[in-house]
Amino acid sequence: MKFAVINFPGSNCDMDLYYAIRDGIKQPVELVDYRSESLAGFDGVLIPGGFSYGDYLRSGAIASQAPIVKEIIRFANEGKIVLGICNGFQILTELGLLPGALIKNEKGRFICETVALKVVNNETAFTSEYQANEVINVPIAHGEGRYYCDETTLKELQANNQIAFQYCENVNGSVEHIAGVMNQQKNVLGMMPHPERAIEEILGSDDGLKLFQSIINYQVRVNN
Amino acid sequence: MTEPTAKQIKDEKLYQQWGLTDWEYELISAKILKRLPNYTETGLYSVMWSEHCSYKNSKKVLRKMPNKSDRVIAGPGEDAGILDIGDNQAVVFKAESHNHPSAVEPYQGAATGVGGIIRDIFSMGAQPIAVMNSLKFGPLKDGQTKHLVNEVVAGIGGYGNCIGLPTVGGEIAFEDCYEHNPLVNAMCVGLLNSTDFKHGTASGDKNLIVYVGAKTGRDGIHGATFASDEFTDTKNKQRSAVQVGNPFIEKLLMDACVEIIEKHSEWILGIQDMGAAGLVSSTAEMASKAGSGLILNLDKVPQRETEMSAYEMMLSESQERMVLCVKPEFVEDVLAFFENYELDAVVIGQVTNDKQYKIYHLDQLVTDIPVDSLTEDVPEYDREEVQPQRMIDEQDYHFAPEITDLAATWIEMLQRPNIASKKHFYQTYDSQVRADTVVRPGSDAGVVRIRGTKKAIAMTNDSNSKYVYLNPYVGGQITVMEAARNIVASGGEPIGITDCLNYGNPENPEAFWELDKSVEGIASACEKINTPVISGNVSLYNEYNDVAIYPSPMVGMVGLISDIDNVTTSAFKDNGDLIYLVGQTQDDFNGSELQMAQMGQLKGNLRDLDLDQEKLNQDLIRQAISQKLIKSCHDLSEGGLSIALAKSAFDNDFGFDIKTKLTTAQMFSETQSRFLVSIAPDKQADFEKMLQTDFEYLGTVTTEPEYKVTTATDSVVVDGKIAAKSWKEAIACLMK
Amino acid sequence: MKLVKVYVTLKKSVLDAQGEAIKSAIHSMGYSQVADVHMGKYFELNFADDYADLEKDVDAICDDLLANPNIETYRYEILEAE
Amino acid sequence: MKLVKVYVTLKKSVLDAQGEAIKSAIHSMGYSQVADVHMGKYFELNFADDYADLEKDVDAICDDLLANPNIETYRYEILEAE
Ligand SMILES: Nc1ncnc2c1ncn2[C@@H]1O[C@H](COP(=O)(O)OP(=O)(O)O)[C@@H](O)[C@H]1O
Ligand SMILES: [Mg+2]
Repeated sequence: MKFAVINFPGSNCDMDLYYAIRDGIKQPVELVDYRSESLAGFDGVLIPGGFSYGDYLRSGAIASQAPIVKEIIRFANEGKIVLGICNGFQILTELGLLPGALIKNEKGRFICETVALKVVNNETAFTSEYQANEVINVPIAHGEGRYYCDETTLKELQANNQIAFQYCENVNGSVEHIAGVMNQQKNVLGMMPHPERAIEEILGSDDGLKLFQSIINYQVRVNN
Repeated sequence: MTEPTAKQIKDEKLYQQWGLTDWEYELISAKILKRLPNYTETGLYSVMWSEHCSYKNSKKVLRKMPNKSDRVIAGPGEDAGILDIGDNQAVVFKAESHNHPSAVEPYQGAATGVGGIIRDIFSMGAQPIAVMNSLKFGPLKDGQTKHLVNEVVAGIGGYGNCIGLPTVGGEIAFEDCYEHNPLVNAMCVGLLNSTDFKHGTASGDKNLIVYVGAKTGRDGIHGATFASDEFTDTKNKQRSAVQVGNPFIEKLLMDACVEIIEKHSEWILGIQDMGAAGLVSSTAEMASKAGSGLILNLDKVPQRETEMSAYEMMLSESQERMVLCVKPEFVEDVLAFFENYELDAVVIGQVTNDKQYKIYHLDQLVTDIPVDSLTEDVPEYDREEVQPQRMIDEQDYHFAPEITDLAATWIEMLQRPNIASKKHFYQTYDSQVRADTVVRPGSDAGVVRIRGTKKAIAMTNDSNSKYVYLNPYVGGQITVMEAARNIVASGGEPIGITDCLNYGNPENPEAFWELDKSVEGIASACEKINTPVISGNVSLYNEYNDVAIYPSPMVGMVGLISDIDNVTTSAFKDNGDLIYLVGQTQDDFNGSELQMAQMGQLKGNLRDLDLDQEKLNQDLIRQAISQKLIKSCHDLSEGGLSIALAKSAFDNDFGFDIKTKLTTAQMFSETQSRFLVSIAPDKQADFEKMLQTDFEYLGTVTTEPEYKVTTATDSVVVDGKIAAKSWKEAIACLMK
Repeated sequence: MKLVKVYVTLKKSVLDAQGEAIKSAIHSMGYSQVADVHMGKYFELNFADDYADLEKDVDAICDDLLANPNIETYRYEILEAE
Repeated sequence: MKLVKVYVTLKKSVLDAQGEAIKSAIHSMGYSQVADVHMGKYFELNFADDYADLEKDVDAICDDLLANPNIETYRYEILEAE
């Protein structure tokens, strides 16, 4: 399965994600420039964390105007796998590919910490390797990670099982402890925690590895 | 504004306002130029001859520091120093102070301090891999100090998080003397994947000078002389000197510079960042080092503001700018390369072979002076020094603490801001970006692995100015050794240091004595453990209304971990493990945190540090770690054994049950050269056999968070949950 | 030249955590009569004078970039730049 | 009730990193006639009606809290709140 890691100016977790794919799950992966106009040949698109355009204006806002996004939207609409992590999640909400928005953390400060997450829905392309309600340890590092959506949207998310991960302890004040959500078709996932930083014991946790393995296994099932 | 004429500058002594003395001005006009310097030229001299750029007061002292070892590839004199770490790889590091800018505008001052030190690393062609910082403030009492702390911490995080470098360590201390003169020191470590590097030089007639990065505005004009200027109430109003950082642009600049040097080394002859005194400092140094001259055309400089004068452009400290020296045949490639990164890049000048520094502005020649006169001809001062009277008066004083309730004192000490957990601050720094951080803030040294190898780099920032205040020489030694113990406790071999020397006014003989003696102390310790000083920075005139800060040298040490399996942390690992204190304990209470707690002031002398004993203990710990005998290791520092024990227990909610020969008071003694270790029970015989030094078996790690301690004089049980809560929440509580 | 001033504010339904924090800071400064604080963004855009359909473009720039319609609203005024 | 609208902007000489980034985004969206973009902050404060020395206090709040005098300037208008 061939992955594209999108590189926006200022993205700074692009290489972390690249290594997670190359060394963690040993799949082909390429960095794709934000000016590129094609995602032909890729099976999955990964939007990395970091500070695209310095997080100026609003996190993810300026990136959502880059040339590559037309392709990302097409890709998502074709039902292919799109994963946005941290700033990638913010970009996906700015693009409208995911509902809601990410606003400043409740306490107003940036938080870097490894937190416990609950796998809410383990029957998706991103989570099938986890047990239902499994608790995993994954680092967060964000200043604007508080998930917000209105009541109606929340009801829809719940009714349609679109919530993938919740914080065990609500670190940033997110609605319903939401740490990661999917679109209706569940081929697009955005999450604030960084699974790509949790793929080796030596870095503190390898609980993120199963997320990437789930994607591979899903693709295998689709192809068969 | 019309610029004053050369004659007006002389007659009205305008140069004095820029920090040049009569004697220096005379030297420039009579001996060097043999004519009166014009407005622009006088400005260039005043900034290049400031302490900040020239080290005219401190050079003589700095020469005392060792800067050679088998590993040194580049030492002081470049943007940063370089040490060989084998396999054709090298580690590059430097620290820099941003004290005065941070006092005036804390967020931007701290942020641009981080940005500046990162540029020093990538201008060597190295990929920055981690940053650290050392901060000192007044006590967390009033709103103003809390605001200052919040803003400085936010500025450091704001820049480091955005550019995407992990902050893996640092320190924050609080003492009265820093209330109006906080210290903000930042360090950056980089990795060079080849032992060739780019010097910051501009050589070869007709080669081109290329400007890259952010546009030039009127930021921080005269920032360099300002940084070397004493602080008083009135100068607090000097607000034009504020520089604003743009970490987004620096991220692009960093990636571009690392890539161009790695992939297109042949295009570039030299590269340097524009730091203090911006364009003039960078270009003059590049030309002078190469023995060349330079012509610059300021009309080509990308400008953010209109109608800037030559003086303003040359001295502007706008951030995120670099200077390159490029061969003409590659200049189109270079410009296109940066354009692809959406960075401004333009040719602004040319190298010559006449050793003159010539600047054109609006088609006029506004400067024509020997380039070496800006960098080489700066006078060096030999300052008067005398031992501070307080040292003589207090020579025989020994602080004797009284502890009536060990448990209460223990909790009280855990809550002291200098000892309490700093997580409230460092959790706002991304410590894991780049996915290489093996040990995050919270243990002894930060550890970053080198991907694709078994190696890792350990790094730490240390200073304990209380000791340096009581005895600069011994305090200087302790500063180095404390850093070394942090590296050793983490499983590393200390290989070199950088420093920030933060002191008061060098024209005050007592302050100069402090500088001189503490540098001698640093030098002797570095020699002992073979850690050359490969880079550093001096910040003098740290005073407020004539009261100086404690002499505050900060040491940034880097260690090599040759096998990542040797990485060791301070946290206890398993129930039943055996706890040992390595090293001898004496009644060392002068300068201790306990003295501050009980007496409210520092007093007395320090005992001499036995460097042989110190080195032996460090070597034994390293040996024990490499033989896999040790499960946790922590160096003893502020608060002594009791604090080290508690901190080792907190992480995994353990307790301990120990019995010691020490008195209750000695539980808080700060005797140097000591480590607290825990080992698996089956390693006891091997461990004790190899430990050819003083040690004491203390007891065991327990599952219940209860601290059972029997000293020579007391027996207590402390509730570990309360201890942990006190330590973890003290700072957040004070910051409310 | 036209000067366009754009004001972006959070929708009433979205919790304004920054506004709340500023309000309590103002109270702790002793100004207890401040009942409510809201924080938003303010932009000044300069446009060339011979602009065809200024309002349409300003709307598009606000909708697509300056404001996030999920959480924010905007208004603007068009002035002659000095 | 009085409504005070406060506008905080960067001083002219200070680098507006966000404004620059927004400007190039607007250009890349195809609106090349936008000559300049500046970004600032906007606050709405509600004050009780019987306020003694409103202007003095608003000045103090702006100086000490809402604006950073090192790099920013502010202006405000006082309106009757609806
Ligand atoms: N305290 C010190 N110890 C060792 N080297 C020092 C010290 N202070 C300055 N240096 C060295 O002197 C050179 C000039 O330093 P500095 O002016 O701070 O660099 P920059 O030009 O980047 O601001 C550097 O190579 C630096 O490493
Ligand atoms: Mg430099």
